Amino acid sequence: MDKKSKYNRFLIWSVLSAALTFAVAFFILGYILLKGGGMVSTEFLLDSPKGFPLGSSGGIYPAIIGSLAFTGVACAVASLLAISTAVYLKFYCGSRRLYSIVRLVIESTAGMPSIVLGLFGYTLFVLKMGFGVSVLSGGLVLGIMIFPFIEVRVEKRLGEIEQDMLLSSYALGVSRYYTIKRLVLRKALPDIISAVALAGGFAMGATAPIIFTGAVIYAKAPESIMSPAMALSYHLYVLIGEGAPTEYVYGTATVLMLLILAINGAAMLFGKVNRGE
Amino acid sequence: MKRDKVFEFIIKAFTLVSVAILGFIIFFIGAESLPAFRHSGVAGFFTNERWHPMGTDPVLSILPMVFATVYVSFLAVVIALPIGVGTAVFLSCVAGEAARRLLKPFIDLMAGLPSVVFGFMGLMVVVGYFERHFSMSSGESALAGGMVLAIMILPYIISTCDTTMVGIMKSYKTSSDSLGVSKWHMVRYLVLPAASRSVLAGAVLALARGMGETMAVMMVIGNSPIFPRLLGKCETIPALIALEMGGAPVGSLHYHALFAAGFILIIMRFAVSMLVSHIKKGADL
Amino acid sequence: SQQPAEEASKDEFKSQIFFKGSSTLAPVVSQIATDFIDANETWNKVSADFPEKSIDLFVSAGGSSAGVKSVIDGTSDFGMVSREVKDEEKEQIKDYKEFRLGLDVLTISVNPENPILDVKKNLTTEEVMKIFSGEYKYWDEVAPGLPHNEIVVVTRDIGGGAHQVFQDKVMGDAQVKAEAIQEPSMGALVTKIMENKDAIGYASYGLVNQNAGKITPLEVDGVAPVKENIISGAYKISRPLIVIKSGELLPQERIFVDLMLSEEGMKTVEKMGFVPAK
Amino acid sequence: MDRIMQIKGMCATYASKIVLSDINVDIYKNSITALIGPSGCGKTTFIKSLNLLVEDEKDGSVKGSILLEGKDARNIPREKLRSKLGMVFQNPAPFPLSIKDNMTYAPRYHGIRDKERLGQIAREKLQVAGLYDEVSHCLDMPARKLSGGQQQRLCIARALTVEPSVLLLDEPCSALDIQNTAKIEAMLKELSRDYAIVIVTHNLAQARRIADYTMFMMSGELVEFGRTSEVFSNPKDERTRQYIEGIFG
Amino acid sequence: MDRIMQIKGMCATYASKIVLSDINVDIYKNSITALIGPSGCGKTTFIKSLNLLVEDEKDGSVKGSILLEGKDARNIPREKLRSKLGMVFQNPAPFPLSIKDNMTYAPRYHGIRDKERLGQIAREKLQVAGLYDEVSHCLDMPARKLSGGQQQRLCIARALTVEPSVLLLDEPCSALDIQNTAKIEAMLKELSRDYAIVIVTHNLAQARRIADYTMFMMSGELVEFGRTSEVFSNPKDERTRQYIEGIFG
Ligand SMILES: Nc1ncnc2c1ncn2[C@@H]1O[C@H](COP(=O)(O)OP(=O)(O)OP(=O)(O)O)[C@@H](O)[C@H]1O
Ligand SMILES: Nc1ncnc2c1ncn2[C@@H]1O[C@H](COP(=O)(O)OP(=O)(O)OP(=O)(O)O)[C@@H](O)[C@H]1O
Ligand SMILES: [Mg+2]
Ligand SMILES: [Mg+2]
Repeated sequence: MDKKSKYNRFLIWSVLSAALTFAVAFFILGYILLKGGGMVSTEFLLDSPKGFPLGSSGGIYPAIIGSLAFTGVACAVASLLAISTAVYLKFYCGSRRLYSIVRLVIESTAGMPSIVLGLFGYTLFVLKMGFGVSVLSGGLVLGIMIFPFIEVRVEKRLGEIEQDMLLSSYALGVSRYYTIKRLVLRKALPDIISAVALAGGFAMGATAPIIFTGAVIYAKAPESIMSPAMALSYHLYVLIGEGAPTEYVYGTATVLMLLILAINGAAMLFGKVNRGE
Repeated sequence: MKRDKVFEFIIKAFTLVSVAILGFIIFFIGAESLPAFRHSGVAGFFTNERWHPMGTDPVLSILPMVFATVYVSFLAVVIALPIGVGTAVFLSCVAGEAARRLLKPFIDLMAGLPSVVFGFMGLMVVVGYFERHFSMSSGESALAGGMVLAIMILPYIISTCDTTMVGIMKSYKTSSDSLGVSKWHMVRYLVLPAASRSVLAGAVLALARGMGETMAVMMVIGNSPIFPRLLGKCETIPALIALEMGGAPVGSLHYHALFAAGFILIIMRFAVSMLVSHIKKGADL
Repeated sequence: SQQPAEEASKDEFKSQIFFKGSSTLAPVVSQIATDFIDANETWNKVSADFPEKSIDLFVSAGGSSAGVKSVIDGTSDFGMVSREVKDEEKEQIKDYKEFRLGLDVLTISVNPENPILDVKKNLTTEEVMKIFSGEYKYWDEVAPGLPHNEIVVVTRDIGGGAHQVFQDKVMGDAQVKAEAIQEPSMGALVTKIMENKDAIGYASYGLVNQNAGKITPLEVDGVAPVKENIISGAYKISRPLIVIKSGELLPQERIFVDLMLSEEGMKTVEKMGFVPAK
Repeated sequence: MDRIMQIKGMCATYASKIVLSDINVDIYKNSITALIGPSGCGKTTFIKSLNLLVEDEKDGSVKGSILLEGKDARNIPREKLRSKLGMVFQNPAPFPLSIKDNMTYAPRYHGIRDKERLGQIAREKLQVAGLYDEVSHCLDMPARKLSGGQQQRLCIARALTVEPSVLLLDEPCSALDIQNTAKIEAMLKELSRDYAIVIVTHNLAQARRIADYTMFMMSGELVEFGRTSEVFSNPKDERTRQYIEGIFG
Repeated sequence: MDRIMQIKGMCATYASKIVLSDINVDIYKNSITALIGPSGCGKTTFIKSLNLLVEDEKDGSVKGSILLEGKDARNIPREKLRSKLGMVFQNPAPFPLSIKDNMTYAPRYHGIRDKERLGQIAREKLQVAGLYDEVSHCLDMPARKLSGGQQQRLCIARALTVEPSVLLLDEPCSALDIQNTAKIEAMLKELSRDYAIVIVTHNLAQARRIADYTMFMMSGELVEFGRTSEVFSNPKDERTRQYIEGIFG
């Protein structure tokens, strides 16, 4: 049929795109997993880096804990601020001027080279606020880095909430807070959580912002957020720079990948449970 | 009710804090770049000379890097946008619920991979391929940067578009079906136009990310401060900053000049989003 | 100073020592530190005067200048620098102290498959300068008989410590050509040379040793970059590896610095491929 | 009879588009006011302006004075204003919650926590709206699964849960069958003993049946307002006459 | 008169919930069939079953035989089936596109590329639905900004663009004022010369005015089907009588 063939190119386009995307994704993931999957053992996961140069034997336990700590701080801070900002802009901000100013500030800082963010964090958190080189400082910088990322997504999602539903709720004389709590969040929460999880992965993979503010080449697993820590991403960077055995490079990358996968998986599960209830 | 006021106060306070921090970043970078601007004037950054921030007679022109930043990130968006939107269409309109649920996590996973890994693989695969097959003396090039960056921003484009497209499918599939048109007609004339905002938002987000991406790009473009050509080397502003920041003595002109480069990047990003919001207004639905 | 650890030192034992700076030196220091921690675990095992507190030695990179800056700002206890510390920098540091761990040498290295190795193992400083400045564009201009391939010049970031050394000792007033590839780390630079037959770059002596066989250094002005020549100072293109500090050392810091300067520490320096100070 | 609302010089605009211009009208206690007029004339906007809901919409703004029980609506906290003015929308939009949660949504906000009490309110209001028998066995079903008319009735019941003193209804019976319409009409008549009711309707017969007052609007203007019997039997404005005669024409 | 559709033993279920059971009825060419019945009895489901839309919904399924022009509906490609059976939903849902794009959406699918021609179709069908004059100056406005009644008329106009041979209308006039209702009724009368029309309505007067046949449903069963005059004047089933008398009761 003529009609069918007319749209064949769309079918071809979308299938080819998807094929390409997933081919690339599987290639990268598969490549890393193939080369690094064999490394993943309890010893590798639970031991400290050893060997010569450092990291060419032993494990990456402190880096795993460090990465989780950095990411945890970053997500906690960024999601709190970003969700608040998005909610404020969508539901409370009355003035168009204010709105465009805030948007402007957010847009200008989104995609800031992370190295510059790192220097900024060094000045503000490490020096001025006296947090020192620590998980806290590094986490805060990562938080700033993912803030626009979360904010933009959450705001977009909130914008997709049906206007009619909001108006119906307001018309019942309930406050915005109540509407947000009972209707808006209920609808948007799964997507908000997945945005935060995605951002968490992004933060976990970032290197430049923490070089100046929190990451060190070697440390034990951090016991407080005031001490510096190793991080998987930075460890990876160091390993590559030092020319460590490739299986350790890929092994570290594999663990990083699995962690990110786990975070996203947990977010999805949470979203599903939340939607289902 | 009291709780409302408290809630409003809290989120207002958080918004203020966020804006204050972000504003402070801009201020910080602005302040740190001031000595450099004072040294050679804003125009001094855009002359057709070489970047040479040290020595007795420093020249701070970053015109080639400005072009390279735009060039590489646009290249990436141009490569990634059709593929990303196509994949989003596939996920939301072609793949069933089960397939979607299976495939989507890979997209998220890709978004989370550290840029070092992309850079490393870009170096091994893309750059290596160019050297072997295009008889280029060295494979580092704007195209390699664009391709690596395209892969990195792909997940962002896909996930922004996908959410919206799924929503449209859910709301209008029945109405569309009842008009007796095929799914592909719906994709072409309903899903894509109605999602155009999201596509645009995705592209902007991706472009923003692209212009700021440091590590991966730096590893594959060769970092030569010359005007970009598709198969030639070039150097983006983030790469410039990342490369030289470690070696620039604090407080030196070089140091301030790097901040000035960062400031110019902010202005560029700002210009792009202004441009886009302008387009968006024009295409308003 | 803002460093919380330092504040604590007044009344309490400071169990943390923080190093920051040159990414060339960082692996060396962190290697020594790791060995030290593994051997002792807690300070009281180092010396009976110390309390039973775990040894926390942190090493973080970021560049030589960042190392100097952190010492000026007081955000680290020691700075690691892989170039000479400038006078204006020294002025900003109260009670400046420095400890020389060793020397790094920049070798002019090429890919082992490069035919130049059969034709011409030695380059003059002038030739090196011409290659890097772009005056020689193709290999056959360097020596007849070489292929007409473009010379791929690989450098570290212009402005970084390594490049400054190269600039001073080789280039003089000439500039490296704009088309050169700038690599963010020595590792990347060496990798590039290992992968590209037409590449030439100034690889760190340490990394050349670590990758022996995969990358080959040339002689410069007839002097080969080997240990004797480096120690004697015959091979010119070198830079120092320094640890700096502001103010008096705490006893525990003194112990660690002594360890770095000891024979054992020097062995590590050498093992990492650098030339030890002693 | 007493005026519960007085509207003077009310204008409503969306961005630069003027949708209502200079409306002057009073709403009386214990009576039903029908609002009729051609599609697109601004009826929905009118009732959305009364509780200032238009101002919550994008680019929407309301000008002029609106007095509720003698007080300027702008000086009453929005939430109070809106729980005094119950509203039912033209297209029923149940919340994406269960039927029961739709019904207890507002009462919970107003501080009722007791499960018993909440259940009782839900039951009672659903009965008033004639829905209880149909849904009593599936109160936990998502409300979006109800049929169009059931959704409509649910929204009416929901609006009653805030115990308003004025009820604003936008074509509440359009999706209802004849029996439910009759029920709702009876209910409105009943409620009008205590409340003021404004009802938008396209069904002129319905307006005649139940309304005490009728206002006729056209392209954003109030053309005529008066006792229903007079407006229908003896319209003052030519446009009103033509519109009403449209029934038979 | 000729039958265009024959429905035999049709059942419709959502998951385990039986919404329609054993419906047997014929739809005649060149005539209007009114579908009446209490809210929630399955009217919407009935017309959604005719073009098998129920099967595209979650957990929905249709059993029994449906013949369109003698052919089993299941053997007709879905797209063809649906462009033969034009449908307008109870709650108007214009696409999030401009008014014009809503109107040209389906024609484009059927291969019309010419701008002129597309514009002409849009104009023509909007005129039929009585919307053209109101929107002619803003055809590029998002359709979502129209008033409720305008959206309804837009959806009717949109359904006409596929040139169906059967029109299924779910309460098409519920959001329309009297004049537009009259226009639509006239239009339906006009269309019924060429098409078969099924119209769900709560307005029994409307059914009497325009329908040739009337079917009365209750809790998912077809209670009565016959010529409108007969069903209204002389219902065979007691339940029908009671329902119809509801008008006056
Ligand atoms: N998707 C669904 N899932 C479960 N039940 C449904 C679904 N859609 C409709 N129903 C139920 O099927 C019954 C018939 O619904 P239908 O929409 O056909 O009624 P209707 O006759 O059109 O009513 P109204 O006149 O109120 O629109 C109702 O009880 C409704 O709750
Ligand atoms: N958000 C909006 N933005 C722009 N125009 C709007 C908006 N809402 C309504 N309008 C316009 O205002 C006019 C009045 O709309 P309103 O919904 O009040 O009409 P109505 O009298 O309720 O009509 P109906 O009987 O068809 O529901 C219409 O022309 C409509 O297109
Ligand atoms: Mg309306
Ligand atoms: Mg229905």
